[in-house]
Amino acid sequence: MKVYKISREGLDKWIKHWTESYDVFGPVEKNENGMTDWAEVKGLDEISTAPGTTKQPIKTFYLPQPETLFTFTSRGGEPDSDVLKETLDEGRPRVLFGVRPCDARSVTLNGLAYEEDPYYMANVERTLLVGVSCREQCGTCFCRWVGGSPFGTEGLDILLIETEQNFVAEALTDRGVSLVEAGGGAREASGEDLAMVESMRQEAEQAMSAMPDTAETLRSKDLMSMYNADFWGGLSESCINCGACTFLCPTCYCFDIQDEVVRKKGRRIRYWDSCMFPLFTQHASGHNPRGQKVQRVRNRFMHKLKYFPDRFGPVSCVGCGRCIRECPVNIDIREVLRDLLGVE
Amino acid sequence: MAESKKEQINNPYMPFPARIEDIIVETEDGNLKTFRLMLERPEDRENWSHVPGQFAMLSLAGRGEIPIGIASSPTEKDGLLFTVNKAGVVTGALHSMEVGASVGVRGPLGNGFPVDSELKGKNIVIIAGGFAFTTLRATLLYMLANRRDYGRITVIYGARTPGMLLYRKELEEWQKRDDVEMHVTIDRETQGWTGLVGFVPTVAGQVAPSPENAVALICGPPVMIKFTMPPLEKIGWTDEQVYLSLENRMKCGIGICGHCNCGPVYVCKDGPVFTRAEVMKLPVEF
Amino acid sequence: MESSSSKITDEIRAEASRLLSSGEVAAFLGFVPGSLPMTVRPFVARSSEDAARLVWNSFCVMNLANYLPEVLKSVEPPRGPGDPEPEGPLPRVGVLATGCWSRNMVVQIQENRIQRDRVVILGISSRGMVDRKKVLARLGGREALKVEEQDHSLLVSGRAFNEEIPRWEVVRDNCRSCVHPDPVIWDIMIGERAGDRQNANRFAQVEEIESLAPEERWAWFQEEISSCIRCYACRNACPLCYCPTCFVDDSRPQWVGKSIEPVDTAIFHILRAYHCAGRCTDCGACESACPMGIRMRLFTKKLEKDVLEMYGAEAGMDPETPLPLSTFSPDDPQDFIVTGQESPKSTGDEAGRSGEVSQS
Amino acid sequence: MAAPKGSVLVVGGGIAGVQAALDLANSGFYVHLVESTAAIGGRMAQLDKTFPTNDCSACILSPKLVECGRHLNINLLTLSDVESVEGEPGAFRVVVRQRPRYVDTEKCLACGTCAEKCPKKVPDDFNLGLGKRKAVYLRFPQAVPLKYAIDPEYCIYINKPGRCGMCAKVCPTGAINLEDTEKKHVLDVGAVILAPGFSAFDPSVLDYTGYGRFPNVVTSMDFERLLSPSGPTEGHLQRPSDKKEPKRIAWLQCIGSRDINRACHGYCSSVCCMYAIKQAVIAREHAGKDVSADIFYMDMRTHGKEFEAYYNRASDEGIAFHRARVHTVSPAADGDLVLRYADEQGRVREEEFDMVVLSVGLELDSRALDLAGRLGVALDADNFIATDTFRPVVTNRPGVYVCGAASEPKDIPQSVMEASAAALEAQRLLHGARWQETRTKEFPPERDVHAEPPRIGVFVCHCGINIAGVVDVKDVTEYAKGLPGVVIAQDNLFTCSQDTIDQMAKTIREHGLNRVVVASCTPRTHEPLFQETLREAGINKFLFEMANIRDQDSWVHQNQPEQATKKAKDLVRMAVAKVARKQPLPYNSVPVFKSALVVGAGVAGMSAALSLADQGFPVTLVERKDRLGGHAVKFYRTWQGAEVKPFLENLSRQVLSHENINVRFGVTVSDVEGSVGRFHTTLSDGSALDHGVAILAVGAESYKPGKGTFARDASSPWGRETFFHGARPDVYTLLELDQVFIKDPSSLSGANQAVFIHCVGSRIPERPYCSRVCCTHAIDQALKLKELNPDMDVIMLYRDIRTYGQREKLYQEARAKGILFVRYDLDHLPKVGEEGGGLVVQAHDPVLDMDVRFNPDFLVLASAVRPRDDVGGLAKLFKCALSEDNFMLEAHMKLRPVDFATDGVYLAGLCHYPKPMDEAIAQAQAAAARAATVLSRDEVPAESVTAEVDTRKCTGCGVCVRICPYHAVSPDPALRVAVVDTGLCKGCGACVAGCRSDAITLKNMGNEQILAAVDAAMEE
Repeated sequence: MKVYKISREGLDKWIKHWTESYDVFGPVEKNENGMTDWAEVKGLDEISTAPGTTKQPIKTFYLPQPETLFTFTSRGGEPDSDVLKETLDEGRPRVLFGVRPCDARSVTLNGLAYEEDPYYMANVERTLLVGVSCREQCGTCFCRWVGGSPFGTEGLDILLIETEQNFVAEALTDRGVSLVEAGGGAREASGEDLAMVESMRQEAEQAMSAMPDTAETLRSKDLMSMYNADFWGGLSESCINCGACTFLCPTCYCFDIQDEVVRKKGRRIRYWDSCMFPLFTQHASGHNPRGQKVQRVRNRFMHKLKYFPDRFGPVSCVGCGRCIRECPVNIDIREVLRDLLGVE
Repeated sequence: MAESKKEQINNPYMPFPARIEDIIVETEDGNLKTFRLMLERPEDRENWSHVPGQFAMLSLAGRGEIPIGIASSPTEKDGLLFTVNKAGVVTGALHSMEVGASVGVRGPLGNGFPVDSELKGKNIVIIAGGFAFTTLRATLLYMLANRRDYGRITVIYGARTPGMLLYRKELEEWQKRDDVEMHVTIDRETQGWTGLVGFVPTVAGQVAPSPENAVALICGPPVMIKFTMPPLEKIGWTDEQVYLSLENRMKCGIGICGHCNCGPVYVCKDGPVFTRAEVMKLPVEF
Repeated sequence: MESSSSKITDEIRAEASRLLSSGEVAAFLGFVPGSLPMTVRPFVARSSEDAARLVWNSFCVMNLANYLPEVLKSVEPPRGPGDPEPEGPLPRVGVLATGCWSRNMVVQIQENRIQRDRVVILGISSRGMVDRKKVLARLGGREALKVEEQDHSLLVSGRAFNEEIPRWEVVRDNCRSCVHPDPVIWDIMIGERAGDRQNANRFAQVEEIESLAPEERWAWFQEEISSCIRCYACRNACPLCYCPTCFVDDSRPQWVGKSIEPVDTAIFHILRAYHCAGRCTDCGACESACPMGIRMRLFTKKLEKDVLEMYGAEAGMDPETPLPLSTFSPDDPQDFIVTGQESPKSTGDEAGRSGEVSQS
Repeated sequence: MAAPKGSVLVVGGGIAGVQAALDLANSGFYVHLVESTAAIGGRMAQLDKTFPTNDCSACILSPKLVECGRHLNINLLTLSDVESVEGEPGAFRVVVRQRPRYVDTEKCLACGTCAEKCPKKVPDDFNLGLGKRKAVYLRFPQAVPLKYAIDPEYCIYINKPGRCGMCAKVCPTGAINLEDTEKKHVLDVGAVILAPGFSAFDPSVLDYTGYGRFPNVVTSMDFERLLSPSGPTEGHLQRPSDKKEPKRIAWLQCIGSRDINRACHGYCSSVCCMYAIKQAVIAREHAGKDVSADIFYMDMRTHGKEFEAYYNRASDEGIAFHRARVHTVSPAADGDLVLRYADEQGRVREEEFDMVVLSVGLELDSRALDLAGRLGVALDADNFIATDTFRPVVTNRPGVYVCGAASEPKDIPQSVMEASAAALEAQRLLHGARWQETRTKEFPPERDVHAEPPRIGVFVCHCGINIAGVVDVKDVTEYAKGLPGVVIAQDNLFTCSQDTIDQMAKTIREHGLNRVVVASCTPRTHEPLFQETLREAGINKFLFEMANIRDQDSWVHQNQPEQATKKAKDLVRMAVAKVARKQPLPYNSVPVFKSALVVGAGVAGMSAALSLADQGFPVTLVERKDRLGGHAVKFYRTWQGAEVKPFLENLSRQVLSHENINVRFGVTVSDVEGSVGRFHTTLSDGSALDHGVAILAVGAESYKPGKGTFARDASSPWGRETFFHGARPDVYTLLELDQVFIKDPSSLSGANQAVFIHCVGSRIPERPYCSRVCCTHAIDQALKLKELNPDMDVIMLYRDIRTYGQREKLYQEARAKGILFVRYDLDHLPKVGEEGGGLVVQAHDPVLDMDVRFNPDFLVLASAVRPRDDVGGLAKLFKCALSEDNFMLEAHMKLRPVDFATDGVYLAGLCHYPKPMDEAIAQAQAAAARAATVLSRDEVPAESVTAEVDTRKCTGCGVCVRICPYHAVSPDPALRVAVVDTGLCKGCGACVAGCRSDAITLKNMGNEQILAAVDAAMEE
């Protein structure tokens, strides 16, 4: 890891330099409601400085909605008929600038499930993440309950920490170092800088409530006793079974596959699906293993907090709080976590 | 980039092109047909290897994919067999296709029956109902081809009517053999039927051999499985000896997309074959 | 000062508790406070202890009618498909209803979703619900950590700020244009009935869009839905959307693509709106549920306007009046069919068809 | 009488003969239909449009012709004449002579090659000589049978054997047989129905018209052909002399009608006023609104249903109506014509026109007169076939019936009604032999194609040059071969020809086809034929789809052959995509309760009930009052002079004593469930009955001005006018005066003066229709008064005298007897006042242009016939509609005058429209005949293309239940989903459109099929 110091103007130049070989995206203010979302940017001034996360997680860059798996034509009898053409996206590399540590972590977590998925991995390959640490905790943040940190570096190539006048840039990977070099104008950070960053990190972490070893505790619990816990019924009763939580969740990655054909030219796409939707599990026969709302609500949380940790280790949640903010009926994953862990 | 090129070759979402070599209408209602498919590229044919009990995605460009159990045994060399029930968009389109048409095959997927490990040396009871016999046909043929590896083989297979039995010609042939014990039954008395009459669970209760050094492979509608267990349990069978094949909705087939999970397991990747003991530890979401 | 909402809350708790403890209802559908400021959570109370948690305030934006069929079913003895209806009266469910929700319940009665004699409706005249997004917009990115409701204002506080917001200014658009705040059916009235509200132009928002040129209107529509993520919160928050297989999920045929291609999103929103034509009460739940801030209410509002103008009908005002688009008359004038100049041959063919019903 | 024959001879293949034949063949009798020309269709086939609906005449007629031509139990004998009828009712022996056609109808494909090569051009008699045809000819494009014939009068070969013979040389199938000879058929039948139709009066005897001398004076029949798209000018309105589009056209009415002096025809021809208005309207549609249309008439007789409205509309649109008789037609420059006439005020006027149309009357032609003579059937004074007032289709010869214009001039619906009535009389005679001589079609068992992938055969039709003249049929056929699922594609000259049909069946079997597409004309006429072919080939008939490449392609893109070919490919591709997704459907049927419900026991209801009961069908006759007879008990006599009372007493006796009739007094219908074949009706007393059909004959009411029901529109002067009716005993309505005639006629003998006011309550804005019966009734009463006291002054204040048909003779008699007719119009209404205790009536005489005053001893009001107020409720119960005037609305005003749109429900009598008793009886019998087509069967076919519910998608919301116009959908309370009764479902699709959840679809017309066709349409 290399640590640099860069001024606000220097950062702006970084972005401008990067746009020569990368598509650069950053959080941009979308409307008067203070909503920010990802958009292509050409300079620092376009980027929102609002605290917290963007409306949508960065999974849109890794699991685009939709993603073409391959294309084909279906002209009977013609030579190219039914020949499938692979469409692994090898577009321009891109930089996501201003990624919050929680979001960055989601790329790594999802990668555990997508290890063998060439499309996802190609997107990982071509996407560089420049993160920004969080100094201010939002009411719905809980990254420190699920193994994250406001200064977390997991998944990032560079972490930016805003100091009084400047930024400290931790280049976390080789790609991060080369980005810094491509940006130019950075000085190596001094010991003083490092110390300041460290104290900021501690201050920020301490300001946040934390729940250590969540994943480990959850892994250690009995699957079926969690599955049969009492609270699922009451919890699910208010759910309306929409997909707002899953679609805005950085670590919900379920998808469906479908063919689309227009005038004999077709493509097979995958697109987001949600285990909240009743048809998600419905068999062609009409039989539905999770036909009840309570089963679906339970599956969403059990997948994140039990099945995923059992399979891969960490919980499949980064604590960004989007699901809490955006749930139309205020289902709050923090309450579920507390219930599962048996803490107040 | 060179690395990603290599990944392309292993792209698990790309079906292998295949051609329909033969179509057999299996049942009297015409809703079940067996398709014999030949992979078109020699290298695909060469690389292909599957275990009985595995499935594959049959893919029709423009229609989609559908997981179908592989009905042919790895020991059969003239293509892959899939017995398909006409139920939805893909199967409906497949049923309207003719010999020579192009399809795609993605697989083999899933785990299959442990024919080369746990099953070896054991007495085998195959219990099947309706059109769930497909992968068990593959299993049976595999075992018949490696007959010495297994003990007694008993097959209990039932359908609603004689006309709804799959692989009727083969059933007759197997019935003639002395190294496999066939019990083919239909639900109700029908003119011209001289074989067994009665539901599979009942017949299983009557003819199932002792559980000693034996395993049972059961495929069929959930209600059949439910009623088959008590008579087996009565004569001492345990859940560890019974293998089932689950049929959850599957999309990616490789344990990512999330559709087929049953608690922590992905039926497509960790299954579809489980022992009943394993299944009993899972939430009832299948 | 005790706000009117807290008075209503007290009355709801008292009535719900009475209904539950007397066994008059098996469950009571209301709200409990949410975990964030300006949120409430729909809640099914099954005991008088539960009833004590109920709350009423300006953030009760989810339409409780949406939950009613499922809650009714949950209190029935379980039965399989094809089993006969159980003997004797089925347990009842209590529910809160404002003007629009009660009209949705009327529609639900007409569409056999609920039975009138199985619901005990606590009617509340709505003062209009607050639009959380409007409050957030006023805060310009500052996070509200506490919001206190008074009769005519909201006291919002956060990190290093306190702000008083006049309530009416942040009331939802649908509530601002509402003319029927009172429930049309109810069993117990909580508080006073306010009477129909005079509203100079309840369709002003729609008229503004109507005044655009077609291509501008289309551009407006596309921009409005551009952020849609197809999570279907709008659909699922709506008591009118209860098809077991929504057209968006149908694969046979596949009416609409599943991802967020603009054409697919447009089809989804257009068809959803049309399915609500003549049935929508402008409760605003769709818009309140939308995580992306899409104003899809304006689409249904346009249809509400059309149905009022063309059929003189408003959804759910009267259980006896059939829904305007759910009737058919063989002698329907069909004057929307445009007949132009036809060639003699085709004229003959068509004319022969009219009136002639095939003899079999 | 010995066991009767189960077959009937019908003479005349016009609309009346065709209808009679169909009704009989569809209720269990074998029919020999004898037609003297080469094709059936009669006069109606020659008409362009029909009033009042402006339907294309050929288009509405041709399905009936096709049905007739294809009917297994109708033996079509064209070019044939009846030579003799011997024997007695139930067992006649008939000799029919069939002239040679010289074309083998089995072989002829109607490809037209013979006519193309025939060197002999002759005047086209179908076009009344206005155009030419060849000596070998097709009578008209939609001819049934669609076979050529050779006209021996002109054929070169026949006249000079050995010469020409070109047709035989070029015929691709060897169908020409120039050595053909006359055939004699001896037929044994049980009854004979005469429907010889009429001839148009030949105006060349009327010198003043200039007909025959001036080319631009044409008859109305000529004009029909000039308007018709299949006529000599292909529908382009041109006058004969110079092919110029006429801009000023005059119609002269009553040419050969109401004219004793010059034409020897005293009667009114009934239809000319309406057809003249229609022609004027259509002419302006063809040639533009700047065409002036002037109609010169005596009385405007628009007395039929919806006629008056048509007249008013024409008048509003600027058609000029002149109440004047044209004196002479003389030539002007450039072929124009000058009309000289006196206007109503007696001023002589001259006006120039481009063209003059003579509205010629109807008469029986010599051929028909000869036939009547040979058969011993009596004629009346006007040389029409004589019938009886109370038995309107019965001739003097037992077992021989007559219908249509042969017994009196009449319009199409009236002819159709009589045709059904004649069929009824024949059935009444022969019901014991029902189904004795009929044949049924047997089909082989159907192959189960369920598991087969689509194997589609495409048959592309040239339709002679109809399609192939525009569309490249070969190219389309080649294209079809490459479409998915298509196994074979063929093109045929005429896919509908018998040999092609046979070949198609063979091809289906040989190639194992399981789906068929025919690209040809229109499913309306030909789908049943092709579907039957599928059945003959052993596959389900619903595995068929038609691509309409004629009506919807070659005909509408005649000048764009390339695009038409492309469109034909598109249509074929769509049909192929659609048929591939079709499934076999069951052939549904509904068992029939073989009994009828008749509502209303007036003359119509009783006649209908008896007509069915006499055939052995049980009838329940429901009457809301406690007596039989309805309004008829108030009538004195019919216009023919027959007293009503004895007839009614006899009729009532028969009804009450009939073993098959159960009369239920004092009840009404309160609820109706079910549909054709199995109605379940609840009566007001709570009792219920099952019945297969229903006939509604609930009558109408007499308008009583004093009752104040007029006051709907107080702004109209008529709105308040009561004429002291109800206030003074010396003011009668017609029916009230009849009561005096019945009870105490002598009380009127002393009166010196009587005044009648016509159109009281009719033809006014509040009630725009003409009540049809009042003119005749009033004049008959006036004559009765003259009988009572020849010195009595009788004054008729009238608007138009509408003594249509032979009723005209009453009018003539009235004038001869000095009855005074004073016309009034809506601007100058008669005023009635009191003066010295007596009445004073003031009117404006338009001829004298001055007011006249009368002091009558009594005043008679010819008041309107109005629909009953409660008729709507009954109609609704049976899912029937009402017209704008609140009379019951028949399924089709022209061709289905006694059917409702609801199958199995029929109407008769005054609830349909005001009509005299003879017409009501005929209509009642017609309704019975139509009902018998259902009751004679054990089951009626039900729709196969029915709605079905996907219970997984159904929410049970009940929208479909409310929407279904046939009450075929009901909720299943246990499953909470909708259930469709396939016996009731008509496949209309209203439920499909209403279902938001996409849970209800029509079989074979679902999303799968339709979207497949749409997707195919979008491909190139």
